[in-house]
Amino acid sequence: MSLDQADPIFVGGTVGKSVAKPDNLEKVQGRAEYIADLYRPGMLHGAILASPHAHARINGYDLTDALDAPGVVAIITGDDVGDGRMGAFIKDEHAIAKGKVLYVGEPVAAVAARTEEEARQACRLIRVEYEELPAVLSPEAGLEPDAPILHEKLSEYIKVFDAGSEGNLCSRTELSEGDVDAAWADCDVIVEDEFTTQPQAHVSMEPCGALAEVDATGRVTLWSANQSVFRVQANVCESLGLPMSKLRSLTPRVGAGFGNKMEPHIQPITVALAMKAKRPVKLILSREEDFEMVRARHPYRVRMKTGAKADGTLVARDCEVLVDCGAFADDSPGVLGYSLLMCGGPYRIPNLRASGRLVYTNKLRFGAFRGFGNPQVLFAGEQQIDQIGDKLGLDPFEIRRRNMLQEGDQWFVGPRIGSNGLARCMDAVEEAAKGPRADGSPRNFGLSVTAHISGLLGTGAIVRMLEDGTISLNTGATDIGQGSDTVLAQICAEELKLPFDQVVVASPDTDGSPYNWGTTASRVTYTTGRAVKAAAGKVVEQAMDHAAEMLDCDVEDLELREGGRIGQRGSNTDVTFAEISGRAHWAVGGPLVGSETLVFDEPTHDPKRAIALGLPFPRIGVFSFAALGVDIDIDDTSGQVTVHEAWSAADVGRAINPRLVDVQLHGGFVQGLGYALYEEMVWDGARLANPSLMDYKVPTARDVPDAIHTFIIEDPDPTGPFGAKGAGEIGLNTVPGAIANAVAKATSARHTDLPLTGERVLDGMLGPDPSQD
Amino acid sequence: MMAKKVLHSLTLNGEQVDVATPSGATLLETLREDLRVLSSKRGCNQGVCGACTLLVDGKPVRACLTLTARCEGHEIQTVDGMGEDHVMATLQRHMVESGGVQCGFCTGGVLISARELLAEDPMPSREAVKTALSGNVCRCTGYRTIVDAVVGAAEELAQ
Amino acid sequence: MTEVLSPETVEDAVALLAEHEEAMPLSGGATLIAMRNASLVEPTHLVSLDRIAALRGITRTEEGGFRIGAMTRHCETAACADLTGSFYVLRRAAGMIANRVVRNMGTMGGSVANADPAADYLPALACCDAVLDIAGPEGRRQLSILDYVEDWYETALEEGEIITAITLPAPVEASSTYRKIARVSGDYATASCAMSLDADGQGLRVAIGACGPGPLRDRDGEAALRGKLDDPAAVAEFAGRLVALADPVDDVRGSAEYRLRLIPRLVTSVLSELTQQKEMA
Amino acid sequence: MKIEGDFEVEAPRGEVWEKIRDPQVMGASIPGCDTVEQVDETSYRAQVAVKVGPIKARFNLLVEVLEEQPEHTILSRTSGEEGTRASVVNSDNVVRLSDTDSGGTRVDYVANVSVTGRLGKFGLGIFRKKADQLAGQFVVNFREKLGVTA
Repeated sequence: MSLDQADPIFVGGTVGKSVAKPDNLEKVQGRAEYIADLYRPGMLHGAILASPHAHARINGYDLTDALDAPGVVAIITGDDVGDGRMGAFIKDEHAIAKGKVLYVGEPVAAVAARTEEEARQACRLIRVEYEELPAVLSPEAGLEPDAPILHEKLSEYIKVFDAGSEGNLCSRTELSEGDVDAAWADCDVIVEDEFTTQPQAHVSMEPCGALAEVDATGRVTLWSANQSVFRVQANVCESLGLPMSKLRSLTPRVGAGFGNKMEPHIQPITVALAMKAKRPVKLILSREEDFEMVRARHPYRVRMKTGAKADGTLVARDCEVLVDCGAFADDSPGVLGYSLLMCGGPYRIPNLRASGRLVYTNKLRFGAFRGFGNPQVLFAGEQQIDQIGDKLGLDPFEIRRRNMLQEGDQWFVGPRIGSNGLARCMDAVEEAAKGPRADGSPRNFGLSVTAHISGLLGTGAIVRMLEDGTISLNTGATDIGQGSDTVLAQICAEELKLPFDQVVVASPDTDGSPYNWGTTASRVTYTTGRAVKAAAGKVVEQAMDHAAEMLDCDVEDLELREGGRIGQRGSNTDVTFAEISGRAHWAVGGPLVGSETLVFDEPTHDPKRAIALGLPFPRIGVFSFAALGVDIDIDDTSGQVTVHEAWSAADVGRAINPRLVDVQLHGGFVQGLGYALYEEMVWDGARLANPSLMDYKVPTARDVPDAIHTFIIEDPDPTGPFGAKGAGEIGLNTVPGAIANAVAKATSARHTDLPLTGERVLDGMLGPDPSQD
Repeated sequence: MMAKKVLHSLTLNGEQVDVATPSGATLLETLREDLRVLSSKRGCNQGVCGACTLLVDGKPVRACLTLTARCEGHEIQTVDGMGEDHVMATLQRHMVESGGVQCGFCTGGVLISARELLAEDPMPSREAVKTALSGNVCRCTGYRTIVDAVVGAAEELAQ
Repeated sequence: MTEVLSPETVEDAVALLAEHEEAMPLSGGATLIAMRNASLVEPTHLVSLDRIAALRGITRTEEGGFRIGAMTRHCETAACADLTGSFYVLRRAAGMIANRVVRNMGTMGGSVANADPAADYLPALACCDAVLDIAGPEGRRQLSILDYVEDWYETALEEGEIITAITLPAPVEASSTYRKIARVSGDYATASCAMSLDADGQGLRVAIGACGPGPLRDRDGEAALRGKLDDPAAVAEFAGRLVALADPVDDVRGSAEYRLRLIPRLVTSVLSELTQQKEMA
Repeated sequence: MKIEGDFEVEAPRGEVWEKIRDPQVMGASIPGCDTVEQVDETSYRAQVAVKVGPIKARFNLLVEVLEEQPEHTILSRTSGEEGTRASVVNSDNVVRLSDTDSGGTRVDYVANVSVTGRLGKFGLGIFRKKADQLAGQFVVNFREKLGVTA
């Protein structure tokens, strides 16, 4: 039996069922089209010349030889783009280096030629005259009084919030509640440390790419690997000075994102090339370029101090972070602000102060990455909770239970918490992990808990009933493989009481889709799901009005029945969606379309309880919760840590599709495992020393334990669609903290630096001096 | 001047295919740029990620490390051309149903590696599945659902 | 652009390499094509060795050892049930190279010729006292694996020479194994240890990988250790001699200090593994 | 990447200084250097071939003396690229001379080297080893030019 004749997979399907994603079929058959798989008539291939310098002025270009090279049609440099600058929070970035280069690997010129090989060869013939400048390679160096300045015109840039930018300081945020300085006197136990975390690469399996084409009127169509067609549109238009109406942004299948494809990569360059070449141009990054010129997770320096009473009650925490921004602001101000909002963890800490600085350096931009600043502060915070517990003789569950946020509490600086399943998450982990291993040996157990938001910014949905009563759903949300199209179709189908397979999801298209900020911030299920549910509800209302007329009764007497029928209560008579839609299309009222737009608009900051300066997200979202327990082994010879067993529980409000939630928890755990144990981007001076999968290693199937147990906890959020909250990031946040706590238990050594390599753990076990072995 | 092309005669998914491809081209380049067979993906071009994995004479190899010139006289199979293969179809169905597919970029390579494993070892342990798939990097799933799919397909095929 | 040439004899291959200045021999391609894809090498000609029948197969030698053709794939070595006792280390190392797919492509000759200090075969072959069969413009010659690596990525292989086979001498009664410390499955070694323990429990052969330009082997130290394997101080002294021979790099896999620290730990731990195996048997 | 080291030669400081400031001597001492061309009083161009295993590179370098304190210290900068083959090298160098007790000269050197482009993607550790190896070879050659051994 071939797959095409297989049993229908999409039978029925409503909220709470693990419907298989429809896109799985074309993916297993090798027929899914990603950006690199698109070809257009007359299409050229692009390649990029990257900067060899960390910081240099560009004094000129000599393109003579490159233009003469075989197959070359067009070349663009900074001279081809205007003064436009793009950026989510601070508009500081040109489409391509203009006037200066700010990091090794930054695009300086791009070539369009008949083949990729010809384009790459031609790049080598471009001569750029540089005047080298001293480089800033760490945030500390960037804050020195005589530091070289990356952005001389920083004060003139457009900023969307009170960033406090100055010199190389990109932004700063300060939040506080209570009186931290006075509170230390009330503490019986105080722990204090400095923690560092490393840069991590996203390593989406699909490298970034784009394809642009200009039509006869000069309007651009742009396909690209992205997490938001709308952010692509905005960034390209801002950086190239195009009216937004002149650019249509689309997306093929996307080979994952994890934050890497949310803000721009090479879309503006590809558009500029296509405009100059007057031919379609496709530009696909190599893996090495994807490492060097897109973005990565921020390295953090976290100074944290936490105090508690003798009974374990937390009294105060002070958290100060210094964050490497890289060359451009990108999402960094948001990451800084968010990590500070989250640095207290899901605990009641009456006196809490968080401050941070984000500093420009001559490295690639750091930006959004699953967790968005939360894993870095959590690595510090969750270790300090354990340290306090250890000092007071309270086990990891107990110290957390005594302090966790309760129903009705507000989060740090003020946001409302809709529902809180943290206690149930901890119960699930504790119950499953209790006792020794199957062979009777004791566990090396570590625990970490977390909260994460889902929400933020604008979203919309359009639900259209087609003539035959089936449904077209259009949200503009990019499905990056995680299954948001499936989840949104489930929400839509549920609201309309239709089988899942009667809802089709339109591909995001800035021409035809309602605005969607993006597939990011664990937000699509919650935010877009709300819009979908409301829009579908409006279609039901319209259908009810038709049905009332068709059945000659009051709307109040009608009920929506399974399978697309509306009937009179207590009677068998009903009308089908097909009959209703036909009537609407051809006779009365017009086609049935329900639409809804919304923006998450509950304020983050409650001025009555907290002081907040430089808060980049004034309206943030609702809270999901999670707990992770790990039981680890440490190799005596090498110090390497492996996970023996893990228990990951997450409160996602309501699992619209439990299997997809489960895969998020597994995938997040394994990506977090790489982050906790060995993934690290290493710089040799200004050069990234390991921009390849040979040298930068991510976990393989053999590095992952079989025994990862997931627990989906459902504590419905009153505002979420069917109670749902986000699940995309929360499974990663807890991994470094839980493993660090387990390592501390197994070796009696606390580690303040990530990743927890065999080398570090062995040093912790034996002391740093090998001659003492 | 276009790069010099060389004519090769290949056997692709059971069919004879003549293709002109740049001399020294890898099979990945030839398949994608000259034949528009797109199921092998370029994830790293270094042989590490596994997204380009395909079968040559029934053995999984990296298309990005294989020269087209060396493939004459050998049987090449790609995932898009294997729908009629009962074992592959069963694996595909289990991948669809178990949630082993997320972004899908690694999926074709994963299926090729799994197909060869089941040819060698029809009832593999989970450990054996992980070993067979250790050269196919997946950044989305955490591997659990993929291993479930391969084990599930093997169990079904054994019945 | 690279032209691919496919000779059918060793002599033709050697002649083609001599004829074209920027020609390189191509065995499995697992490393060389990856380097070419990254523009690290840009040969005008690749002399493909895959049609040369004389480079294939694992055969017994008259002395009771083995001749492993240079084009033998890692998967074939890993699956060769005849490689037992003191040669099991080679099977084990072959099975740990990269991953199953790359093991279908890469060859022993190619790996040895590339002489990556962190690759798995060199320490395993050093532990087996292997000999390389080499063909070149000046004819054929043999070279001990212990004399092969001269410096970082520099070997005794002359311009235009290729490795045709790896010869293992008559086996000794011993058990052997290979242990590798690596960040993830399939990574190059941070440090590795190939060891073979004589059946009488008296003698030991040890080669350490990834801690210098080539494998570390101390035959004088092994002789001095003979008969003292149950004396921890003697083992520690022996391991100390290996540490003194080491010249490890600092890189993304680990610091030089870490590698130095791993050497004695690997020696002790692998020795105890082999000793336990012997006691169980 | 920082490369540092020191060596001693049995020659007086003045003589060592003269040789270090002589592009022809330096050119003949740098391993793989085949042509040296004086540009002006404080700078010269050199072509240097480097080989790491199968990887071969040929750099066109410009060496500029930025600051000097005769017979004591030179600060120089080496910059260059690999023809059309996409690598760029930069190095800031400091060389210091001092007297040894035995009447010879001690030379301390520190270079901060950066290589970007195609060769810049190559592993960190091997570069350092290769650089140390080249530095060792330089010392042997340089001693030879001074007419002293060991």
